[in-house]
Amino acid sequence: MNVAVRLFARARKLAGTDSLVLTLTEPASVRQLKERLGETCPALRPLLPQLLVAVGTDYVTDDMLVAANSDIACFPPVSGG
Amino acid sequence: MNVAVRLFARARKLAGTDSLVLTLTEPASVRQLKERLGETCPALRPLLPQLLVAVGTDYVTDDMLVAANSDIACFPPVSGG
Amino acid sequence: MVRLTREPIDYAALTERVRSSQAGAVVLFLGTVREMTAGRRTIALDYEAYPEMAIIKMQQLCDEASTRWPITAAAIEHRLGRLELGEISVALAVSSPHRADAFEAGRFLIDRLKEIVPVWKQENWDDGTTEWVHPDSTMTAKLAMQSPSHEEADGRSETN
Amino acid sequence: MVRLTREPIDYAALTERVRSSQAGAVVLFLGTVREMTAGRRTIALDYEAYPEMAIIKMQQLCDEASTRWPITAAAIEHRLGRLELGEISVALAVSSPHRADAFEAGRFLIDRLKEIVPVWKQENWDDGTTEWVHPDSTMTAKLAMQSPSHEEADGRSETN
Repeated sequence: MNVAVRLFARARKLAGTDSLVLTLTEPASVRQLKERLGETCPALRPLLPQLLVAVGTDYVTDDMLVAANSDIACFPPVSGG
Repeated sequence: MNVAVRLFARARKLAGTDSLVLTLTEPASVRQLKERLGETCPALRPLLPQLLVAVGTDYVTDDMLVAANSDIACFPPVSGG
Repeated sequence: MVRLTREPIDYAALTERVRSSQAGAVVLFLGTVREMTAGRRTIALDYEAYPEMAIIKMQQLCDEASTRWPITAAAIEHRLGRLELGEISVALAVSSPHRADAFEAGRFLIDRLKEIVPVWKQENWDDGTTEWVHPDSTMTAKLAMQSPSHEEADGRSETN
Repeated sequence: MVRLTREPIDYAALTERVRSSQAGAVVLFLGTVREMTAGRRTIALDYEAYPEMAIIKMQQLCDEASTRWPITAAAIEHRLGRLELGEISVALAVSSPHRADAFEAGRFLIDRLKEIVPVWKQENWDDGTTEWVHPDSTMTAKLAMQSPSHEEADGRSETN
């Protein structure tokens, strides 16, 4: 399946784009999505250990599964305020 | 000696005046000042156990001595804010 | 930066006085006239002060906060006279490089103000009665507990 | 009452939105652009958000504060884009009948906002370099510590 991933902040800057499409084998976990992200876009690898993933507007853990039409966002730890 | 005492809030209302003059025998403590206040103005007696006394702009304890030309104020516990 | 006023408090002006590019955090506290207290309805509060002493005590509180926390600036304004429901009786603002200090100093300022600054309020209840507000006095207890020897050795009155 | 904006934050308007005659206390917190951080000089900050999620998270924080403290109202506004020294990046206001709750809820809101609301800042140092601010992430640690069984039994993602 293909999933669209939005990137923010340093993740966006490292990748050089604000979104990309990943090809994953179902069923795919968030952990597998992160690995695929590192393969597709090596510039993001330094950020992977800290990378946060949201599906819709909820944070998700590495073990959760990703559905094909999920609204996925990846970004570094937040630093607002 | 005579000392002028300013009264505030419920002390002022109970006494019916915003200041009065007390006649004290030197040396006079704050405790003696309070007792004299109750004798001079019996309406203030219910407030005496809680009455705060300031000399100048400092709170004083019952054991401190009062000088003739002190700037003395008596009032109930504060309730601002 | 402390003040007593009979006019409505301009809390934005107060806040602007403590803002600084040295500070990353500002905490503003407003005390406002609350309608219900222990099931009774207030229609207004009348505030009275011993103004000379209140000003000195408010300034002492700002000074004490500055010694206890690395704050950039602090300001307090207290209103006097008749205040209707919802009006602001006291405003205080404190700025600091980091937020923990601003919150702690702000909390300290309002807690201590309510203990030592000579201001009093009278309730005007909706049944037409009035009543001076008399909290349990921390200050009465503190003054009563002080030993004469401490006071004499110390050579000054205990104020805060 | 949560908002993202690219215009300067009107914190007085925000504060007015939470004021009420049911509340005796209002706490306003402002985060402002501080010049010095660990000995380095900032000239500006650039704020970026994942706006749809940031709004939802800010509203969740207000809702959570309302369940944890008896607050009357809460409001949060975060600014995005380039902010110069001293400008306000975030403002939050909370009102409650009594001050302890307003202080605690205000502290909770800004602490949690900095943990979970997807907003990021980039430093513009005075030496011409830029740097994304990366705090140690509480959220990364929390997500890493969750067991799969908990997640599955729970049937929903952990958000806060």
